[in-house]
Amino acid sequence: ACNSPTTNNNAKSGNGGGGDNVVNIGYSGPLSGPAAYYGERTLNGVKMAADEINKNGGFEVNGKTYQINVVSLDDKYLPNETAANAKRLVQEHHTPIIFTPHSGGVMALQVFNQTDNFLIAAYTSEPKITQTGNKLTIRIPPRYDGYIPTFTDYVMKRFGKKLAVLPTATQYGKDWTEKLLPYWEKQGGEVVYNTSIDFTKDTDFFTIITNALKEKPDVLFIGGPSEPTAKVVKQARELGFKGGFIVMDQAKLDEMKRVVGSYEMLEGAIGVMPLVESKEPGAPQFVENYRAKYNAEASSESAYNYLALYAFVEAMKAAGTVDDPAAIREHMNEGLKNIPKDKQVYVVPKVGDDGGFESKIIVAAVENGKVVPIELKK
Amino acid sequence: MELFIQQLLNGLTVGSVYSLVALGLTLVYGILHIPNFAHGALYMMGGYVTLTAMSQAGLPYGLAIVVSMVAVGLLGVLMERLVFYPLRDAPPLHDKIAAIGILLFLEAFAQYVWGADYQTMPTPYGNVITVFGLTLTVQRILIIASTVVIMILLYLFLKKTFIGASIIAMAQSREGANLVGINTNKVAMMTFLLSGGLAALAASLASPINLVFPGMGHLVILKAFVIIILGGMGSIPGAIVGGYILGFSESLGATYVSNDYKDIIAFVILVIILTVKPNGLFAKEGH
Amino acid sequence: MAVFEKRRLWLAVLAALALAFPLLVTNGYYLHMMTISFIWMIAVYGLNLFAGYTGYLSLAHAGFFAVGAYTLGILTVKVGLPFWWAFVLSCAFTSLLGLVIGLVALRTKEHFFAIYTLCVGYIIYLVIDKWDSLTGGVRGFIGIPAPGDIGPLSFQTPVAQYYLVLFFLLAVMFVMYRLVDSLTGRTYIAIRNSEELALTLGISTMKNKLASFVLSVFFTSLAGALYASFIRFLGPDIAYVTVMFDFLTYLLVGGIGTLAGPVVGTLLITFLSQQLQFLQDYRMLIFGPVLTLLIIFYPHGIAGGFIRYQAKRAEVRRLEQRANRTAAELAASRQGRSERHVEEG
Amino acid sequence: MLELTNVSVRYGSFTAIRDVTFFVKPGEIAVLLGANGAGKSTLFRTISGLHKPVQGEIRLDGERIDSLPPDRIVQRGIVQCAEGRKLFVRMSVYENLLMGAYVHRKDKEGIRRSLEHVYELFPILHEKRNEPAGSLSGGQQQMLAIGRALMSRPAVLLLDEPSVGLAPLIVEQMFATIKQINQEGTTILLAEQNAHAALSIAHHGYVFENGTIVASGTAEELLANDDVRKAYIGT
Amino acid sequence: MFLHVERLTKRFGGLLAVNDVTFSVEQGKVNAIIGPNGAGKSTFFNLISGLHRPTSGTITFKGCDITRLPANERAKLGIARTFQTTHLFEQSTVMDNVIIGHRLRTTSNVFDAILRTKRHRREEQACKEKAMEVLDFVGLTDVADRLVANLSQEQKKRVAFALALATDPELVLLDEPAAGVNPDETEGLEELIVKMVKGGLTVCLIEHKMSMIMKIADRIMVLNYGEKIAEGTPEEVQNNEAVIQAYLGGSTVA
Ligand SMILES: Nc1ncnc2c1ncn2[C@@H]1O[C@H](COP(=O)(O)OP(=O)(O)OP(=O)(O)O)[C@@H](O)[C@H]1O
Ligand SMILES: Nc1ncnc2c1ncn2[C@@H]1O[C@H](COP(=O)(O)OP(=O)(O)OP(=O)(O)O)[C@@H](O)[C@H]1O
Ligand SMILES: [Mg+2]
Ligand SMILES: [Mg+2]
Repeated sequence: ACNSPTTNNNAKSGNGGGGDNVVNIGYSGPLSGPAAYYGERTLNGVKMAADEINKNGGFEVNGKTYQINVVSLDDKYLPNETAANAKRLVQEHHTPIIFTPHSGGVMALQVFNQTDNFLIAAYTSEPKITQTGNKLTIRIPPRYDGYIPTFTDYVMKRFGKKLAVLPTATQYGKDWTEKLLPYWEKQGGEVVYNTSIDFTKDTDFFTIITNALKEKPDVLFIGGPSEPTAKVVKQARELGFKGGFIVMDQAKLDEMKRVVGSYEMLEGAIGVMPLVESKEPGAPQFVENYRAKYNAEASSESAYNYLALYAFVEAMKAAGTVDDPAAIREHMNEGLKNIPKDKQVYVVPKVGDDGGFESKIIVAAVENGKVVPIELKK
Repeated sequence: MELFIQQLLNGLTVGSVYSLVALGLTLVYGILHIPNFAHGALYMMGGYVTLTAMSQAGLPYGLAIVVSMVAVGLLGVLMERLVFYPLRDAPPLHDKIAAIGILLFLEAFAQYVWGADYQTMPTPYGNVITVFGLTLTVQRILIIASTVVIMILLYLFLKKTFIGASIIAMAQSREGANLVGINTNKVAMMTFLLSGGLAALAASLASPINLVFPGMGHLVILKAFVIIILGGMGSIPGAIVGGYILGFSESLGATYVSNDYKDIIAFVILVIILTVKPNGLFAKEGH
Repeated sequence: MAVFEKRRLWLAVLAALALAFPLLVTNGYYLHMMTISFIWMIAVYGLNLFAGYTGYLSLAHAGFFAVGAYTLGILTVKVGLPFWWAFVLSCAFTSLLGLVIGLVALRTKEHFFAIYTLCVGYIIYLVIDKWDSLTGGVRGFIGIPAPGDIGPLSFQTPVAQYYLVLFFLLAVMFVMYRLVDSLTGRTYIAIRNSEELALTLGISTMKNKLASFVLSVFFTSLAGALYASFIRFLGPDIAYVTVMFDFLTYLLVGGIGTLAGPVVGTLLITFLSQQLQFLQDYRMLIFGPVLTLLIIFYPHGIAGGFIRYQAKRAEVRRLEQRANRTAAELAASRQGRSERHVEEG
Repeated sequence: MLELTNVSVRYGSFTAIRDVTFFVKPGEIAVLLGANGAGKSTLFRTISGLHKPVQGEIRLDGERIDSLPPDRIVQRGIVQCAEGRKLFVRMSVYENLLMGAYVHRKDKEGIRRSLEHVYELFPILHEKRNEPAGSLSGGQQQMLAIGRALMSRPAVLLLDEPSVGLAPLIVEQMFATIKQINQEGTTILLAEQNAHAALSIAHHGYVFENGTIVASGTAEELLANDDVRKAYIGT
Repeated sequence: MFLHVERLTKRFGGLLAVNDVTFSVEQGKVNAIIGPNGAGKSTFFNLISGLHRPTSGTITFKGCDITRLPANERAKLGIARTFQTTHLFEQSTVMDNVIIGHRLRTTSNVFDAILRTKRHRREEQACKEKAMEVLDFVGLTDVADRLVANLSQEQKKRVAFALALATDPELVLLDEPAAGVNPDETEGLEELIVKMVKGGLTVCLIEHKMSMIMKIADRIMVLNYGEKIAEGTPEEVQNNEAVIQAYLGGSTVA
């Protein structure tokens, strides 16, 4: 494995960008098949940041101006395809950084990313990926355990102590559940029903919700992609559920509203602050730009990856290199700090000891048909 | 008891959707011996066309369904003409792979045209009805009722009309059908028309309770295959009964055994049935 | 005989090319693609033995592939067995599973068998997906070691792994070659062609089908174990029908029931699918139709088409000879109606 | 009535029928004799539109039919009772017969009459009318196939080796039936190996070898021809 | 007793395809079975060869009760058959077809095949020799490498014979071997059958071609509606009133 590809190489392999110097940024995610919607959203964030940077004349490292070229490859969510894609990105495009939005792919890459020398920008909340001691991995999404006390206290106070657990049947949903339940019980709550919903296999959620509701819960813990999660809310209401919802951070209240029709139905749901309602410095502009560019509502998947690319670019500046992943990794904290104010869709002060972004968390709940911010506990 | 009946109703709803999908699949299988793996894609297209007809052309739900059934039916016909007709003498494996090619294409096509996102299909029948502690929405009643109506119509069509009989005849000997003056090409096209129409109907009925997205066909297709095997390949009553068996086994299995393992239950039932009756429940004797 | 010699020559050239590949191509990406293709090929040979030669389409092979892979993972990581022990045991275990499933599944025929095995495959997938404590469930299985050293041989580098996989591929090809061209292979083909006839000829079809099935599962599990040690991360997806469809595609495009089919098909399709990457989100828009067209216009696959083309040429030559002879005969018989000879070359 | 001019048919590169010309007069029984593989079935399939000739014309009452699809040819009145029977094996005997009347499906009364007629010819079919066709014995299936062909009230009936696998008694009856059908006004083209029986009811005969006609004539002429006797009748 | 069936019955649903038939096959003879279509002749063969299980009755072969034995075991004991509709491995060459016919007399397995053991080589050789021998016997040596699908009807019949012979049988069941074969070639088949019997085989023959039956059959059993209605020498059967009524009709034998 040869490292230090020269800038000449970079320029040669770049197939976009008008400038003389090009940095290729790799991306491998599901762009076809059932998970494509997710892959596209993550990719859109990266691309949007790249386009903005290029439009502003690129960025300067050691006196040279660089343009960014995002090279994206489809991996159909399959780890072996991610590995093949990464090999290709590194060999043919000399990408110092590869974004990938699923833990399977990340783990397949971690087998060789230190020998092949590239940085994994992992959009996955799986804690293990940074616990294994891989030095060239950055975990982008925030840790969700920060949400748990606030969520718990809010719904417990407002609705009661009986919780039925119905999150998505993914690793993410399971991790969430594992973190939430001990805390819920410690606070004197009771878990009356616990299962998961597989949105890739279930046609109808009536069966599951009927079973959950027969235990008379006060609160449902739900989550997954926003739209099917919203369907769960709707069907729960149809079946007569009057209580509140803890909404796992993957689902967004605003997107759910679009499915169920109004915030009324979501009354008593607590989740992350929707990007469109967010008051963070970069958020409104981002939402607007995103809508203009993709004709769709921005989501946190896009926003975090957008933010991450800015952070990487700033880290390259700070490290004075565009092709030494280790140096870039070392300067991530500086990079995060240097993100222009108007690009801070979220505020991420630093990379934590576990190799993940430590975001400032904002929580919101639906009260009387309106989204209101909720004070974070602790 | 109330729970049991509620779950029966839930099973009936899902079972109806499964049956409709399986019917189209079993028709094509029974008549043209094509295991159409692209049937799930037809289902998906059905969802999108109805949605588009409602949102873009402003058609009412019912009319949009009809448009969708015709459009997807024609898509099925196109598939038959362009792909399966040239493959009519090839071994069955070829149909499978060709169908997978179509499936990949249609999913990519939907993603290209409508985007990869989840979309919601509104329905005028969203009202909730509660009787004796049982909850149903009008949409669910609609699903169950229209499935029953469609099944009866299909049965009458196949059993009581000459055109229907010609479909069955062709299922048994394509050349024989030719020799008695049946235009086998027309019958093949009609079969795909029906099959596509049924898929579109199923999708249009089911979408308001779920969502429309490029991968939605995956929700039903594997189960539909299980169903038609369960019922005996090509058997119409088999597809109907199989659909409901699967619907009930899911809802009752999730209630009384384990929600996480309910899919396994359904598949294990199938494996057991096939182990005991290697040709399915409604298999016909003969050699 | 000349044809045979020529084929040997070709095989030698190809083998030499495969051996020299890592020296000729230093691009790690190509090496990676080649290695993973070889792994697929081994699995596809397994499928080919049963679907192509014995005539039963098993759709559970992605499941067996996954069982092989996961068993290796579990035995190395959770049980802590030395790599090669685990390797052998995982193949043995999967084959045993194949034996049990085969005993029941082989009572069904044709499409029923296909869908029966589809369901078995799906059950395997669901079990892997749901049995968190053993398989890691949706989270996946991590920490699988690279193949352990054998004496002075170490398999830590990609090049070494390439040769390891190549070794197994060649071994599988050799076995297939020996098998197909033997009484046992002929027996399988006879079962494919007509089970009833085979039965009345005194062949125990069940025993033979079972042997073929288990061997085919063995090949596939071997591929699975190699996959696990090469990618070193496993997710339930490798048991899913999409992987099964990939296997089938490789086999059919290459040519089912041919010895070269798995190699040709796998190379062609992985190459094609990689080449279409530039289309990104929409590559299936092209790949799907290309696949369908290949099936329509090359129904016997690339290798099968080639064999048929040769056979047809031979047949045409024979027919021409026959026609000439018949003409001569007719002339002769008109002259004197001598005895009729029906002779063929 | 049925007229073939210079018809050639190929399977791939192999020419199964070469330059065949003949004519069947209305109301007559014409018989095609020929060894296995001579091309009789191929010719029949071509007339029925299941194969397209590469050359030549086929006319019915002066109108060209060689480019019509098989179902249209049946509508024109040429019906074949094919080799291998091609029955609908899982449909009952009755349903099979009904399907035979597919082209007259509007004419309920006509169907009833044809049905009666067929049952009269083959009483066993009436007995087994509710059995699936696939469970009949070989000979019964052959009768059903002929019955089904008759149901469409053909103008020209093509019979491809109807006596294959039939008991002598049935063969005898079969030929009597064919003669009777013919006398009721149906033109018949018959392919047979059983040359003696066939010629004894036929008006004209054609001898087929390797895809071409090598001899033809009236039934009497052919019966008297030594070569024909030797090859197709036995001593 | 060579092959003996005792009160054999086979029921398909409500239909008695074979009804209470007791019959013995004489060794070294041509035993013919005739009867109208649907009389149950093929079903009778299916029972003997093991493709169908009898509803009741017993079948003994060389003294052993084989009633419950699967088809492949019966083949090993020496019962071979041909099918009414010629049933061959169409897509293989004649040689490959016939080689498989001798497979039941070999024991080599997968491992022998892979390792090319001595046993495998010996048996492969034996199969080839056997194949050549039977092809020579039926007169097909010159088409050994042709695909079966490309053969003429009569040649296919001969391949079916060869296939049956390759199993080293003692009893050969032939189901309408001459159907669809012209008179000239039928004679050839007759000669072949006679040759088989001369070689020590026992033949059981179903045929509708009475000329052939009368010429070569030593004994005839007549079935009608599943029941045995007559049995005897050709002369006896030919003049049997019941047989004429049910089967032969008024025609002199053609
Ligand atoms: N589908 C086919 N493909 C290639 N060759 C064929 C096909 N069908 C028939 N043939 C060949 O065409 C020739 C004529 O066959 P055909 O079936 O017409 O003969 P036939 O006179 O009806 O014989 P038989 O008495 O056996 O029915 C034969 O040599 C046969 O092998
Ligand atoms: N698998 C089966 N299922 C149901 N009925 C059957 C089956 N096989 C045969 N039969 C019936 O059994 C009877 C005897 O059939 P079989 O085939 O033995 O007659 P056959 O004497 O061989 O007649 P042919 O000379 O016409 O071949 C027939 O009435 C037939 O319909
Ligand atoms: Mg013919
Ligand atoms: Mg018979």
